[in-house]
Amino acid sequence: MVAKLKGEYGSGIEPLTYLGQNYMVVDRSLIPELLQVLRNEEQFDYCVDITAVHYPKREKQFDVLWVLYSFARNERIRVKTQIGEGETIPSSVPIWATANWLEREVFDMFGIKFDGHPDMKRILLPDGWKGHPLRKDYGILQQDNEWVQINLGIESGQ
Amino acid sequence: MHDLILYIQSYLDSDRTPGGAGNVFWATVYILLVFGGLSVAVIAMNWLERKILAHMQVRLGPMRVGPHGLLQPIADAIKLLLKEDIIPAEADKLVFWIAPFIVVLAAFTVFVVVPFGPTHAITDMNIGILFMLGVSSLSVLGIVTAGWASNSHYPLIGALRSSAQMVSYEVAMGLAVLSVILMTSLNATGTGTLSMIGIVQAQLTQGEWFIFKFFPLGLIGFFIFAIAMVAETNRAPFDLPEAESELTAGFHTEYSGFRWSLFFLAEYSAMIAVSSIAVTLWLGGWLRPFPNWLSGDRWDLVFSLFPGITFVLLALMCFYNTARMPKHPLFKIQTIGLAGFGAVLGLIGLLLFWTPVRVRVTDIFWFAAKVAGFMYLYIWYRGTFPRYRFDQLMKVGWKILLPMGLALLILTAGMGMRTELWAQLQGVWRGQ
Amino acid sequence: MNPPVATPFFFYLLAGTMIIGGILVITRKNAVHSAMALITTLLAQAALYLMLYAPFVAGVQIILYAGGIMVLFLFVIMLINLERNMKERQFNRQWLVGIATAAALGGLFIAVYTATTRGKVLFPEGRMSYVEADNTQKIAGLLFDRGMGQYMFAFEIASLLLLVAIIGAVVMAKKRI
Amino acid sequence: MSGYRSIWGSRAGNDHCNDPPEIPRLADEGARLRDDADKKASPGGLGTDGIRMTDPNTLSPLDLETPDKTFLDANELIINMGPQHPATHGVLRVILRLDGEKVMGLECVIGYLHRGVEKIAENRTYTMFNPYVDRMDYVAAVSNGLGYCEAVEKLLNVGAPARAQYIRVILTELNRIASHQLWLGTHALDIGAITPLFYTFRDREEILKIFEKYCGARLTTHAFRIGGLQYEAYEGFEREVKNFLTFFTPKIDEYEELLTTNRIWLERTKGVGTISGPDAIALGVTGPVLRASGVKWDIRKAQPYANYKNFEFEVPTGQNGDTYDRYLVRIAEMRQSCRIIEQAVAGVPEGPIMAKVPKVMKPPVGEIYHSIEAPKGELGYFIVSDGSTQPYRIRVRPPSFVNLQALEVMCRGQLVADVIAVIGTLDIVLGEVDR
Repeated sequence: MVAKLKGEYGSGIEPLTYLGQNYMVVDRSLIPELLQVLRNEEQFDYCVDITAVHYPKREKQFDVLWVLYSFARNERIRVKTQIGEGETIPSSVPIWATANWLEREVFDMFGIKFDGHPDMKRILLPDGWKGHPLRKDYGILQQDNEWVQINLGIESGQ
Repeated sequence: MHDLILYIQSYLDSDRTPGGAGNVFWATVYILLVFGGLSVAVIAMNWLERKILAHMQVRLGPMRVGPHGLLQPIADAIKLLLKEDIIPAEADKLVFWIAPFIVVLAAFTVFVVVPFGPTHAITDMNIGILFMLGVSSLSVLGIVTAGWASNSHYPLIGALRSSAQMVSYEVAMGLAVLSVILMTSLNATGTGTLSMIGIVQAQLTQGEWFIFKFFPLGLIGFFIFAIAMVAETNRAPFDLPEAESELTAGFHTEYSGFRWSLFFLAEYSAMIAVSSIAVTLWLGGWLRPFPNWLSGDRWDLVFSLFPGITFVLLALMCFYNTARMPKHPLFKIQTIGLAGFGAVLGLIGLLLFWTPVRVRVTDIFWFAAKVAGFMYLYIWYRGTFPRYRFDQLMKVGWKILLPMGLALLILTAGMGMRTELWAQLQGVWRGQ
Repeated sequence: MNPPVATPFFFYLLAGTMIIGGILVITRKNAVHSAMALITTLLAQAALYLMLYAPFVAGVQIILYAGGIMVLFLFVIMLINLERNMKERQFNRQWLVGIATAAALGGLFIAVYTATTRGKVLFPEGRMSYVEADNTQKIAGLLFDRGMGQYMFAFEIASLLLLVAIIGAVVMAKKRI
Repeated sequence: MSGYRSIWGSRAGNDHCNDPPEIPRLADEGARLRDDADKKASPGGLGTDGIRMTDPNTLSPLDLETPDKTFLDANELIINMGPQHPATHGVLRVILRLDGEKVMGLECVIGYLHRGVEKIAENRTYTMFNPYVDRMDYVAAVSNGLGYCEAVEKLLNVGAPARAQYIRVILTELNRIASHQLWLGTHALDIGAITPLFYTFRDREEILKIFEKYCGARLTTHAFRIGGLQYEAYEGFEREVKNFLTFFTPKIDEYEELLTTNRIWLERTKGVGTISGPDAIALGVTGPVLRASGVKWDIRKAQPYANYKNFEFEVPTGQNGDTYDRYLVRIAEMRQSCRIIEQAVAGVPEGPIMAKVPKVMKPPVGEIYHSIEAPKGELGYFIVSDGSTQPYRIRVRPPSFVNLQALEVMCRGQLVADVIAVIGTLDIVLGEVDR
């Protein structure tokens, strides 16, 4: 499968294996098409998880990951791409309905916007919150004190 | 003094109810007795429900306040009275204030006609059963207005549910009641009665409780009523108006303290009221069980000993549990309390063996025992059944109970007139 | 032995309750308050029936009007738009006509009473000696008895009318059956 | 029902759901899901097991007919359920859009219990983070711990010794039973049956006693360590587990007696909250909810972890994907867990309980995704290591969070009472949803 995809998309895809787990690093531009192909042709019909990792020192700061599973092949695969600060990425809600909340959580935690998502807003943090906590530059004790003061009426949440 | 005793005696041996005799003083005494007894019954019911339900659910229930939690209902009552009485700011204050009183008034007023014995009723109305059904149906007004006046989502949904539910089940209930009224007319004169005392006396003269009449028609009628009455009192599995998992507490979500306790009081007295209707209509009211099989003076005597025996047994149970109490100084007061309670019960039991008391109390005892059976059923339902969904509840009411009730009414009428119908049929056949 | 309950005191009390209740029904802006007043009126009316030694009619009045119909009234009132009613003008200009009609009707009643009692007293003296105990049976007799039942047909026609109304309501509420 | 809004709209002025929130529409999704379902008429299966698909045309909850508009349903009622509500199992807030009592749409508002577990992980060493995972799905803390420990072990490339594996399986399966018991009790309570709650809690107590005796804690156990176990099984552990099995197996029948054939229970659960297999897969639903929809997929079988491949057990599935099937599947899973425990207790080998792991763990640079079959579904840990003592990023794939997403699809067109039943049947733990 990987070879076929590699043949099709060329240098945009870099298939890798670590500790027996397959994943591929994919160019940002190939993402929408590749996910569609994986879903429809390679039977990866179950989107396990969508998440992101923040590397503040890199030029393209974020890794966005899709963990996919195929019931038919009993196989997992991870698709990984890199995007920069402020860049958006096409939403996969039309491909997997489950992506809805998962993408919202990525947005909430990292501030990565997904184009075409039906309801791109925060999910775990309150709507008016400032900052995206899972970024590396967001301190562990940091809070949106302004929000806390306005909404909870206390000086600080600490 | 002697005159006074004679005066009292004349009422104790009277063959009429105080209302029937038109004696305002004795009617007042009876009203106080009935309502006092009712309040005690509700308190006892509160404790019993918690205890019985607890034992069904492998727990102990109230154990702290008094021996075996006997004083728990009193503690609760005090707590409720002392609690802050909150009226929501956006509520319709007048209606919010009135609603619980409507419910309590309706629930208590029905007891005017409940016959605890041939003369032990406040009054015997000519339209007794109609009065009971009518007045108990007024309590839904209180529930609806309570839900509306709270001006909140959950109470309103609860109120809408309860009004739809009670109106629906009243129909089936009424049909079941009608079949009994048809049965009362099976006598020489051919006229039935709506009077509660009259209905029991009809069962006495016909020598048969109406639950066994025209088997299985009486039984079916009883079952329709038994289902409808649970729905009518908003109890599990029909407790949708106050379904705590959906509507937090339904129509009384916004009520607290004293007003809430009024709803509580009304619910339990309504349960007792509808149970007394069922007992009166189908289970022979105050009549003792097995009147035909175990008949005769000797058996009458044996059965009249039951009240005393029951109380003595309860007292013995108390003493047994007193003996099982932990022998620790901390439990001293509790042990003494339980023993004292047992002693009181035992004394009451002994008093009930005394002939003048025994004769006058037997009726009340059997009536109360039958009602208590229903109360146990209520608790049992609650411990066993999940809750119906609203559309299913309506389906049961309109699509199952109502057609059954109609068929039952027609069949009962047919059975009652079977000789006439048969004669007419024969006439038609011969005429041809 | 049996002291009469139907004393003038009770009559005036109930009649007063009814009139006050009736006035409240049409003057309250809040429809739920109106409904509560109407319930009071209906209950007072049931009590008046009791005073007339017609307990069956009184019972039916409670069970049907106060217990059944008013519950449905309240049910509907809760669903309609109360806010608009509160803002709307409550009376239109026909109130003059209404008062005139009411006055004329009242005058007619008084005229008939005084004419029939020849100006002596408004109320008949003494009371009728109906037996309370068989009131229900009497009504049943009037309706269904083979010999003296006169109102069977009218009764059945009324029930047919209700049936038609029920079917009409179902058809109107539910387009597809 | 018109007029609801008018009453609420102005008179309930300070109610916080005064402004109708925007409720996301799944309509276009629905059309797509149905297309998929049609396309996948005969989907591939897992070898011989296969996926038993339900007929998507009859069971998809997404193709609801729109009711005829009458003068009564001009307006809809927006009602707010939670975060303080007796039946939302914690601090879940659900905003319901009702037509009468019929649910036209709903939106979940979550995050009231958000504690930033993933952020905490980045500031703790691998060992220090271990107790935190117990606080996510606090009902199934042992399963959480198993998933985390195995993920880190994989990253370190060490394996727990055989004895540790067996004890882990025993404790995890006990925990699965405990979790299902808690679910059953609360679910039944939501539907109005109050008694099962006390029965299940009585029996869950026995499991908690074993946990307590083993590691000193009852709820958040922190039972496992990276590389194996810290504590040797206590004296009489195997005997007590066996005793528990003989005690517990008849109790399952007791639960079933109360509910399985109860008419009201059947009416309340059959055909309620139905979700078809394809819909469930598309929505990423896992665990008993997925299996009840006819998809025979259990990670313990599909991609065995720990030593589950040593044990014989079946994967129970349902057919209709309704609340009743989910109930049956979970009941059957309790029996299967008993089976696994029975085999495991019989075969616990002697030997060490801890593998050789360094005191200061520094996994090589790399990333790993490891998932286990938690009582609620697929619980996954995605760990990125940068070679230091602290994980660079830990992502937890929470089953409750993803399953909760299916709530809207399952509830649309049902009644308010069914929403309660469906929230119960999804078996969510808010600690895990919000993390």
